[in-house]
Amino acid sequence: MKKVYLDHAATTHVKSEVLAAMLPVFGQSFGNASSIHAYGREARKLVEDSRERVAKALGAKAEEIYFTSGGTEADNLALKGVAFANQKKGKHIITSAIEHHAVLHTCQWLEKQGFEVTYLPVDEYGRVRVEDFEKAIRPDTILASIMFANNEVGTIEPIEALAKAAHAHGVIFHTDAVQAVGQVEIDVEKMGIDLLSMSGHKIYGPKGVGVLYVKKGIRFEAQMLGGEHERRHRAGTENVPGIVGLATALELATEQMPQENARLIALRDRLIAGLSKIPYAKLNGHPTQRLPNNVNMSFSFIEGEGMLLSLDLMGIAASSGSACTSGSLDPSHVLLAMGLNHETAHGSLRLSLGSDNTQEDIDYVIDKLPGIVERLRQMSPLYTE
Amino acid sequence: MKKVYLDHAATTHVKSEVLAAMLPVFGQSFGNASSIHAYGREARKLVEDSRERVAKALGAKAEEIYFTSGGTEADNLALKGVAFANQKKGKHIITSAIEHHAVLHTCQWLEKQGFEVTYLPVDEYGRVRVEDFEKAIRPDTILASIMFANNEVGTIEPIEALAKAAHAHGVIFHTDAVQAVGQVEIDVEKMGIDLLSMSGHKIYGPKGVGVLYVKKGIRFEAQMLGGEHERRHRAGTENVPGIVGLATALELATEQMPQENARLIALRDRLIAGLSKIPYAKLNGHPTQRLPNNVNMSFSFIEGEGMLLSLDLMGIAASSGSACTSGSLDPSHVLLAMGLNHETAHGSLRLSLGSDNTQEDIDYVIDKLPGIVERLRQMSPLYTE
Amino acid sequence: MYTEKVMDHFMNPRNVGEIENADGVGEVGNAKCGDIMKIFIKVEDERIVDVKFKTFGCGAAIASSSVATEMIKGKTIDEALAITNKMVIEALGGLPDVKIHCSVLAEEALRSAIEDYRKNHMQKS
Amino acid sequence: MYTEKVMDHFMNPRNVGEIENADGVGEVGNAKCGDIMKIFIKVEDERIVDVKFKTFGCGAAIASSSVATEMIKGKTIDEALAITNKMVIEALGGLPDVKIHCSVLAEEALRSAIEDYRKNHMQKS
Ligand SMILES: Cc1ncc(COP(=O)(O)O)c(C=O)c1O
Ligand SMILES: Cc1ncc(COP(=O)(O)O)c(C=O)c1O
Ligand code: FES
Ligand code: FES
Repeated sequence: MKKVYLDHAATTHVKSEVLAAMLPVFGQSFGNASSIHAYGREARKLVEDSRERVAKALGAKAEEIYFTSGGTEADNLALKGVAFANQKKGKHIITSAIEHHAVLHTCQWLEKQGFEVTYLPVDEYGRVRVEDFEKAIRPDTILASIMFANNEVGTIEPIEALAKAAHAHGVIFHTDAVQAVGQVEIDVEKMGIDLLSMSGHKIYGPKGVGVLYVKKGIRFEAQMLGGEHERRHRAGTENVPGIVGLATALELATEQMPQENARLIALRDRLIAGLSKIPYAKLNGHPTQRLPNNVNMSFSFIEGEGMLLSLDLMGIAASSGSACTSGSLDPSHVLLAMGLNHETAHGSLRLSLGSDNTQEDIDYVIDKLPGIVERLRQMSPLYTE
Repeated sequence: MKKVYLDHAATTHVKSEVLAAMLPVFGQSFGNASSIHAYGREARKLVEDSRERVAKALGAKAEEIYFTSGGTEADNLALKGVAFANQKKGKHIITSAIEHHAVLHTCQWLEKQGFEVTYLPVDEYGRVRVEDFEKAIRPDTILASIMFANNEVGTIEPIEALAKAAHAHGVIFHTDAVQAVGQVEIDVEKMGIDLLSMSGHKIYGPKGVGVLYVKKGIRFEAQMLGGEHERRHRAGTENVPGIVGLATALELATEQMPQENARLIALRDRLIAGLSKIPYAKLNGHPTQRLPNNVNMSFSFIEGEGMLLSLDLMGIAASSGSACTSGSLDPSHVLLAMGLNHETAHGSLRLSLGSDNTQEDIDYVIDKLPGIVERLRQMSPLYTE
Repeated sequence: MYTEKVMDHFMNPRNVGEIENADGVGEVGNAKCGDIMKIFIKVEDERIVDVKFKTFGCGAAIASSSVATEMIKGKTIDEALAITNKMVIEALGGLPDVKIHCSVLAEEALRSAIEDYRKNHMQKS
Repeated sequence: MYTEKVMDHFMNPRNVGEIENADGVGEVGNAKCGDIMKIFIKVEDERIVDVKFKTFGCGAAIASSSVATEMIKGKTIDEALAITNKMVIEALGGLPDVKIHCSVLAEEALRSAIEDYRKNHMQKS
């Protein structure tokens, strides 16, 4: 059966170049980077070289890069770390309603610890309005966290403008760039980003490793306590192969971005055009300010899981904002925040493209989906021809 | 040059069988275990099969196994998680003075959050006395954390007796078994262990993955917040290759333990006997209740780093409890707690054996070390013939 | 995730559709996930001679409706009322824990259709 | 971690030993890490004609003592006093940040030996 993986926003395969860089670090260069002997020094060098490479790709300095176990940990560390280290200045935090749960649930937890959080609304395309952001800033606001690009609908947020507004009021600015890194050019210094989270497994790197960039001078408290790793800001024996893999993946992605983005955008727009021919179809997210790899559409009257199961039987891997496919049973908080009603949110389908997709793949989906939607509509009590 | 790696307590290489199990999970079975399509289901199966295998090796049930990013995170999650979830019952915690920093620094942090911590002393061999432990239990004691085996001196603690004492008073019992797993037979149910931490990279598995076992019914709060992973107790996309690697490594270690322990103990005792011939040498840790792979000796009048550097130049990788080799500049808190004076603690050398060591390696060290010690003593102001 | 039986009923659902002039119609919404299920029954001599369903919901909900309609077709009203969500799950060879509520939806839709029939029936007689 | 020069001075330290009837002896302890350094000097006409050291400490401490003794041998007391830990670090081709204090130990031991010499000298004269 034909296999078409269209869930690159969920995770990506590890590219062969990345795996090749990691392999010798498992069996040969396996030292503990804290050891002073030859094995340890070799591991230390691998870690520090990787740090340099990551820093370079993000426009940061090596000493501003902290390795974590993933995007979730980077978000947790950024928010809790900055909140606790700066709480004497104030206890107000600004974020958006469409953040990833790693940010939202951490914010909710911080509320229980006595912080106040403003969850900014978004427009129908999922964009935070800079005016709203500015209005939300208070004298006791210490931190703002707005994602670089949304993981469900692919909308890119006005990060530079938001960071500028934050700085005008002395507010520290964090962005969850887990989905943006590798698809959007990022220069933390030029863009005024104070903290940035990223993850290895979204950019053809390994799972279980991420990065938190923290601008020099910004104070944040360690969350993982133990040894003296990562300049005492993140304890735990360094995951050297993972770190090497992440750095290699990021470098590759940065290198290939111009051509790959052009290729992805062409495929993306072809897919959107093809699926828009299905009746009662609607594109979710911003038409242009969106990630090159993201297609998110709603098909009224039906529910997402049915689409996923049907697509899966045809070898197509996709995802949905449907409640029925998430552990929580609530339909996508992102789509609801964008003003979609419950039913339309239920019927959303995310197809996220990647390096392995071809035009043939896209055409296969354009060919198969209409029948699937039609069949499910015939079963739906909401649909009347 | 001959290369002899004798720092297996710091980290181990990934065994080829383990790497072989991980390899297909990077490029082919790379799905996100939360996705419902075929790729996701394959990843989910890998994770859940691994959970079963880990559970089996520890005498636990699959639903009692939580995957983390390493031993440090497992310790943090165990202590903070149980402390916060049970603080209504009391705010007193018992631990020992010789725990790993992942436990000690977490306890110190908990003290700042209003918990009270008793740090039990140890005897000259590094053993916690069960009577001390029992005496330390108070009506408001909620949690005790005593390591299974010490990472520096290899002393094995009386875990079963301690767990029994804890349970007699309704105290939850956690053990950091990062060094013990794979070298000591562990059955959490038989031994009455409520929580247990372990790490992949100490048992010939990958870095960046660990396990926290939590007995069913014990309440603990998630520390990493985000998605619904690990039954809502640890957010973050599952590190599937890492998890598969850890499970494979643990299974291998469990299988090979009887023969491998016998082999290691013979090598260990040969090394101890050989090095004991050096004047003013002293074995640290318990003579018999010690890990099969651990040799820790102090050589009076000299400092550890000099030994490590000299050994390193001869291709021998070792470690030391010397202040000069740690980030913190304090000599080993473990050796000091065992009653060693500053200078003797400085002159400690840890040689930790592993699967790749042969008798030839041991004899090489026995041959080389006396000259190194002698040369350093000649430079030492403390040494007078 | 799903058993083969669930997938079979999802892909080849039995009794999809509506019954014009049905003797009973049950429509229930799933408070948990916001899904909707509608069951139509045709009754003759206290026996369900025809049944159809329409469902807006997940694969488990569709499969549950399908199997539930199959189970009650040809049964008397009393026999149909004895059907529980547990029996639906069993007939499907099991459901994931998080999908148990979808089978409850089917049981509820069924009962609601029978209630509706009884209400209409009593009024008529 | 360490430069080649550090490793050279660690493996082949210059001027290890003690001087019997030294004109000045300096012994300092490193409060930070608990290490000890002892420097012995022989002085003729305000010039350091011989110097020896003994060190209980890390590789950087041993290398620092070695290079420092080398630097002052043949120098006048005033010239020796001008030597700072920065110069020691430079002569070693650099030290890791956490090892800076080990070079300070060498500077201190040196000054302490000279002080001791001056004290003895003044008493004699
Ligand atoms: C926007 C965003 N933030 C955070 C995360 C969490 O990253 P990780 O899976 O590496 O924990 C993800 C992906 O799951 C994401 O898409
Ligand atoms: C006893 C003990 N606990 C915890 C840890 C931390 O484990 P990890 O390195 O996986 O974070 C280690 C090893 O560093 C250890 O030896
Ligand atoms: S009907 Fe929504 S989860 Fe099954
Ligand atoms: S003398 Fe102890 S660290 Fe250098």
